[in-house]
Amino acid sequence: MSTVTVIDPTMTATREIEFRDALREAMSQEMRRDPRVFLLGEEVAQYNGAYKVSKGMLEEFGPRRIIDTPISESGFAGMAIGAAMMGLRPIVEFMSWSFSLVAADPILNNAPKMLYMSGGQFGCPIVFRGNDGAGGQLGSTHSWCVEGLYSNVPGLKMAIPSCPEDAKGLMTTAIRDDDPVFFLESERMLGMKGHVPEGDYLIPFGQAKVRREGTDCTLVSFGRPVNFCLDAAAELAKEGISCEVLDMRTIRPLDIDSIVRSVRKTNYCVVVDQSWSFGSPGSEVASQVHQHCFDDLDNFVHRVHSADVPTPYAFNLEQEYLPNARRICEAVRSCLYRA
Amino acid sequence: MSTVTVIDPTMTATREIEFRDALREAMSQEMRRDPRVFLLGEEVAQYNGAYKVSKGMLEEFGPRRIIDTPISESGFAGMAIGAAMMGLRPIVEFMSWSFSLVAADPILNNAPKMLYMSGGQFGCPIVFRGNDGAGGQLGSTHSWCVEGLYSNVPGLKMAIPSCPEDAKGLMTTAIRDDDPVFFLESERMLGMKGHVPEGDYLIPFGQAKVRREGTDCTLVSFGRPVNFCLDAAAELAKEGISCEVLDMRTIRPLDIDSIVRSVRKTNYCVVVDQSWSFGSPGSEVASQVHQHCFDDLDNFVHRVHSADVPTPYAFNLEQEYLPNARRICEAVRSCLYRA
Amino acid sequence: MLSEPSTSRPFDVHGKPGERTSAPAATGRRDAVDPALCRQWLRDMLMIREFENRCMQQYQDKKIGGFCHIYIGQEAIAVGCTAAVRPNDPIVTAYRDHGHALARGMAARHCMAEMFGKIGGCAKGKGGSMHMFDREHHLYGGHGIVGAQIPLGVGLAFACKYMDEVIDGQPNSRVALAFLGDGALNQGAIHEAMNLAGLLDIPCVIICENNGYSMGTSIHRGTTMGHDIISKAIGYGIDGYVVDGMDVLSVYHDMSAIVEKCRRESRPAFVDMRCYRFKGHSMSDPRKYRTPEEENQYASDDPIGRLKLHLEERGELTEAVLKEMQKEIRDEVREAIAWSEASPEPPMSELYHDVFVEPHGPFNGTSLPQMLQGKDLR
Amino acid sequence: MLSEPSTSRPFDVHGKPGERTSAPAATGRRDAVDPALCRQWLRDMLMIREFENRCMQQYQDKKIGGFCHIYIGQEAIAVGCTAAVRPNDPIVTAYRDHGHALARGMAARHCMAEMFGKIGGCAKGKGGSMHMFDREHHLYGGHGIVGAQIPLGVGLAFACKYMDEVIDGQPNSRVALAFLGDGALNQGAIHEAMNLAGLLDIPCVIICENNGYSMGTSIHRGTTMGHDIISKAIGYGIDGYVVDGMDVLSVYHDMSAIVEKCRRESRPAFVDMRCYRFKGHSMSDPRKYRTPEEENQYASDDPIGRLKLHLEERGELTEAVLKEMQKEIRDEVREAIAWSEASPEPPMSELYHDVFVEPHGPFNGTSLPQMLQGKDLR
Ligand SMILES: Cc1ncc(C[n+]2csc(CCOP(=O)(O)OP(=O)(O)O)c2C)c(N)n1
Ligand SMILES: Cc1ncc(C[n+]2csc(CCOP(=O)(O)OP(=O)(O)O)c2C)c(N)n1
Ligand SMILES: [Mg+2]
Ligand SMILES: [Mg+2]
Repeated sequence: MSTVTVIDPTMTATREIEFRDALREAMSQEMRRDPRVFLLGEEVAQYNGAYKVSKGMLEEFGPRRIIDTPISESGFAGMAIGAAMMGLRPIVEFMSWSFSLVAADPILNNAPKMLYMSGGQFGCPIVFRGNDGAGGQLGSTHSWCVEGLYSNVPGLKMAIPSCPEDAKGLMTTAIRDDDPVFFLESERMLGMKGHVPEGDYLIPFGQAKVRREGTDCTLVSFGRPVNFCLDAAAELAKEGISCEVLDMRTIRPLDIDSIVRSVRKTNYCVVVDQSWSFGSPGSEVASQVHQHCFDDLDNFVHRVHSADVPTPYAFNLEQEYLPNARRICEAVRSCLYRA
Repeated sequence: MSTVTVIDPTMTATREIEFRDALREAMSQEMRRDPRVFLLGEEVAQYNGAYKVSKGMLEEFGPRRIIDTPISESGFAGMAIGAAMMGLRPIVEFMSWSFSLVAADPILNNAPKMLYMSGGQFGCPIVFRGNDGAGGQLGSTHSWCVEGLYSNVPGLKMAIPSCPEDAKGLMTTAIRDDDPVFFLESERMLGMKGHVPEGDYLIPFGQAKVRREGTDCTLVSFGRPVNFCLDAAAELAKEGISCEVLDMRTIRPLDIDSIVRSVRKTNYCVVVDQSWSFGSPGSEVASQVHQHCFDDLDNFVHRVHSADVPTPYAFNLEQEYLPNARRICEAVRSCLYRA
Repeated sequence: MLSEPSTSRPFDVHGKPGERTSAPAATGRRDAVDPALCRQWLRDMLMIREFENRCMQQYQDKKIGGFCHIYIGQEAIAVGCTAAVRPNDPIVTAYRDHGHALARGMAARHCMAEMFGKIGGCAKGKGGSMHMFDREHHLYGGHGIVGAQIPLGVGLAFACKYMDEVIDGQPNSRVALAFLGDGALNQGAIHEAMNLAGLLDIPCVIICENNGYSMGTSIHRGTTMGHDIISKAIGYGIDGYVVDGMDVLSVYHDMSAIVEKCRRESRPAFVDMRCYRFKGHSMSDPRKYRTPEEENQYASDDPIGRLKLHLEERGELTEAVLKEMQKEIRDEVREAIAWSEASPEPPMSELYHDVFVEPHGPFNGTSLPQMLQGKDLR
Repeated sequence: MLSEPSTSRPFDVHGKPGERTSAPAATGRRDAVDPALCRQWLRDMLMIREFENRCMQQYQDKKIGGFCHIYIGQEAIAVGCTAAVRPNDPIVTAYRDHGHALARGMAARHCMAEMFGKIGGCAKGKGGSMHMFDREHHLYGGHGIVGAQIPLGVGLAFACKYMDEVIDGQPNSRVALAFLGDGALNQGAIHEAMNLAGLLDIPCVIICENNGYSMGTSIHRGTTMGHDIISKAIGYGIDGYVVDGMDVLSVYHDMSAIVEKCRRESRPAFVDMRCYRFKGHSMSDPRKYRTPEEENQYASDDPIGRLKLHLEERGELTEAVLKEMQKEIRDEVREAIAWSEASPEPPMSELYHDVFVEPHGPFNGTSLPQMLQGKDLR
């Protein structure tokens, strides 16, 4: 991270592309500039990726750098970690982060701890990426929000973009980062369109972005629910409630300073986190805001999460299970004593 | 749980035994009363358990019910879950919870979700148990506090005793419970002695115990660090600070009512949780106390955790890394504005 | 029972031409089955076929959400295996599970309603296509994580044996069937499970529905020794068999022999059940990774066609009977769809239901789905 | 290279008597090694033996914490394998790793200081006994989770090949060695890794240090096909070899051939390296699961004794030379202990050091341990 310059994305030409294209652009640009970067995972090559994120990459980079793997998450994650220890910079695609549980040991016990356990000898510059959170009615085993589990672990960084522009900039930063990065995408957002700069640019980790300015309540979120927060903020504006929407962009490191700055202004805070509530990034944010803004808050930090149950398949139940604009609006009103 | 009566442990004869004996007594008593209960894990039978928790059980129950397994945590955890779906009641020993990461998928994706995914058809009455948290200088891969990871997941219960009497009573409850129970022991406590009733008794889940009464500050903890809290409370008493020590006994369900009751009295709260801080049970407790005691707290909930780094091996670093009485005292003083 | 392998077809997704598999393929004794039973199998296979075709429509019409994996082409396996075991032998499978559910006896309406996300579904609409469970018919799911069901299956067989031998003090009477795909061979969990089964003498028959592809990856691109996968079982001291999964008579005969051997000896077995998935992996798969020629060759070897021919050649199936059968099936599936449409969405209280057995906090206990209510499930 | 198996001894923890292994054991060409090299190996093995004996003392004296796994009895393996590869061929192993570290060239002091939890340790005292890392000598750890190092080892070999072939456009020049115990055969991760290695032609030699026990579990109690574990590798299309790990000459010769074949063909291999752990699993193991007779038989077959005999018989080792060697080694280990005692505890700033490469928040970056400072590591 230290040797590269952050190109201002506003300076380069943009065009509207999909979230998946933004991810691919970042990966491809990095693969062009650094031969140590390669991509592996299930169906990433010949099939162009189960969700077409890597479409065309096999053609450009060939089978030595875009590598189809068997359904062996533990094996290929571990293999990539070994390669990273030697200085390569693998990008590991999990078709879904839900399938990373079978690889929990290498990704949690090896990658984030190698530098420490080896006393500084072997780092692990690796990116693990894939779909996180509920897709459309995929049921309980396929709808994990792994930020609820994995963000507890030190030694890793965790990025979770909410829009195509950030997807590209954060991915570029992730690939150039010398530490392991858990990069959480969303199947539901891959088709989202947005203006994305053409050149390469880096979005620094640990810097939240104000996605909407406001004065009455701070909404803190990351990833897909940021968009629900924006919807809710638009809705609430009609009621005369002005929300500031903060997109954390990375969970680890967490830009608590930006949150505190905003809450000192609004005196109210609602955290929206699509993972389960218990011991989640959401509880961490609430706890830290409570700590840093003890004298600033006019109500406790309200939290919106997925329901504390396994993810149901049925459409109506899944909709109610997930954070959504309605539930966010309710939380804000309740927080502001307007319920 | 509904069909059994809670025997008052004070009514039966007690004797001083070790924590490991208490665990074994609960398992043996339950195996005598219910033939569906069996124990499996690495070295549990012929070797009498790596930590002698199951000593003598092979002799009493034979190799069909005390089963040595290969080093295949994912395989034997999954096998036990299958057996539980059919109505058996397996106890799965992980030699250390640190080794459960290779079994994360079956224990998180199957056991706690089977009842839900099957629409109520197949429950999973199973106990997963083993050593949790740092032993003595076991290094980064062997020192997991899995409560920091796994408590995020709905559908499971999590018990974490702090003394031999609770170890037996909670284990009995765990075995009779119809849902999956994650039972977290501590290698460092297995030799701890305490008075334990002879008969069988159940300690209900979700009921905290006041281990020490006090008026100035509420200390909330679970498992091994409860003992550090008691040490700290004794130390602080000398300074005229009266701490109330709450032993949660189960993390899921969490007895928030008892915490709130105590904090309403003391107006100060310190959470001591040996897992990493980010998105942990500790942050959950802090966030919930903040919510329920917003008008009662005279300072923010202070938190004592392991340092946010992989567990170091060196004795001096590991000591500083872990929560300990000194760090708890500092947190309490700071919380009470006496630092 | 087992004889020489049939000669390779021009497209053989399993073996490399000329290479011998380590166990012979199955043939023979095809005439021994009662024609009525054969016709029942034909009916069952036609039922699955019709059900799956209608599923695809319902999916296009957005009545079904999530992933949906179609069993067309593999019907002989679920039907033949079910016929080869006893009704109380437990089975478990992966996400491509509609066929197993129907073959095992689940009513089409409960299977369809599950995919519709309705309360009448086998799992009250909470599981979906990948998670078909049926306690009455000893179906322990439909599981979405590749390979994860194999340790469960070994556990089912373990439990059968434990209940009989340890609790009831009688010889083991049951065998479990655990199905997986060829792509699942590369998940570590199944290797751990095979070792456990081999070591502890667990009567579990592990059936690899080897359709030659895991999503877009042909077996030879993803799996070493793809031409001879039973070599993997041999490393665990488990007997392996190659069975022609495109022929229900072979499946029935070979599986009967294998299952009874496992039951008798209380030992596991591994079956390389060779077949072909006629449709895409799931509903969104354009199948660019294989040629129409290959697909056509296998389509012309349709297991339903084969069985029809077998019956017709022997004069045991008339045009009229077949027509009637097809009509009944169409009606039944149509009725299942209508029933599923009419079944209500699960009430919101279901969100917090079936999380824990005991009610506490927001969790309001558990109960059986409609299809099992009032049934004796011992 | 490979000839017939030697006849079974009365206690044979590996094969069941009378059962043939699927690959022959190694003998022959024992004379071809330069006597000076042989003496160097003797020295290396004696060094490990002395080091481990002193470790046990230091552990008893509570200078060493945590778990400590002693390599005594298996010295021929680390020494012979190291001799058979090039210094820049990467290796990775499990927690029983002192022997590999020393054989690879780590100074005894850095190895010992690591166990003392001192800043002079190879990992600054942050790893401990189970986690010996040495970048200069291409040792990628010491790993505590059973089996987890095998995917890493396959990744090391993958990286070697990628660097040569993809980045530098030249033929692959390196081979990785990945060691595991026999008990680790039952972890799913190693099966996934073997499949990957077989599929992607990865030049990784997977060496199972088959000492017949995983903790208190004999191989036959925990592992199916325990008498013939290379049958597991065969399921991945990987060549398997049985090597006599109690004889450094066999290890050297067989491993040289295996390694060069893998290097040449860019293919993996699997080695059933038969040996015996002379001490308990870790420091707290009373070894009740095996008889003194069995232990004595293996002790009388000591790999160091064997090599000594080999040299003595050929007049290539005099009593005086051996004495001198032993004295030097004793001094060196004693010095290592004194040095480790004197090395300071890691400063508290180390707690937040080496967490991330970049400093941010409380995290203060990373740096190399003492032993590597000023070295050219390219
Ligand atoms: C652990 C895991 N990894 C990846 C997936 C995604 N996935 C679902 S099915 C499938 C292919 C499986 O192929 P196979 O086992 O041959 O079964 P088939 O689809 O042919 O029936 C993949 C990769 C998953 N569900 N679980
Ligand atoms: C995944 C995992 N499970 C369990 C353990 C505990 N454990 C450490 S070593 C060991 C035995 C390993 O035996 P083997 O692989 O034969 O190696 P050896 O000790 O003989 O060198 C066990 C069970 C562990 N470290 N990791
Ligand atoms: Mg397949
Ligand atoms: Mg061993």
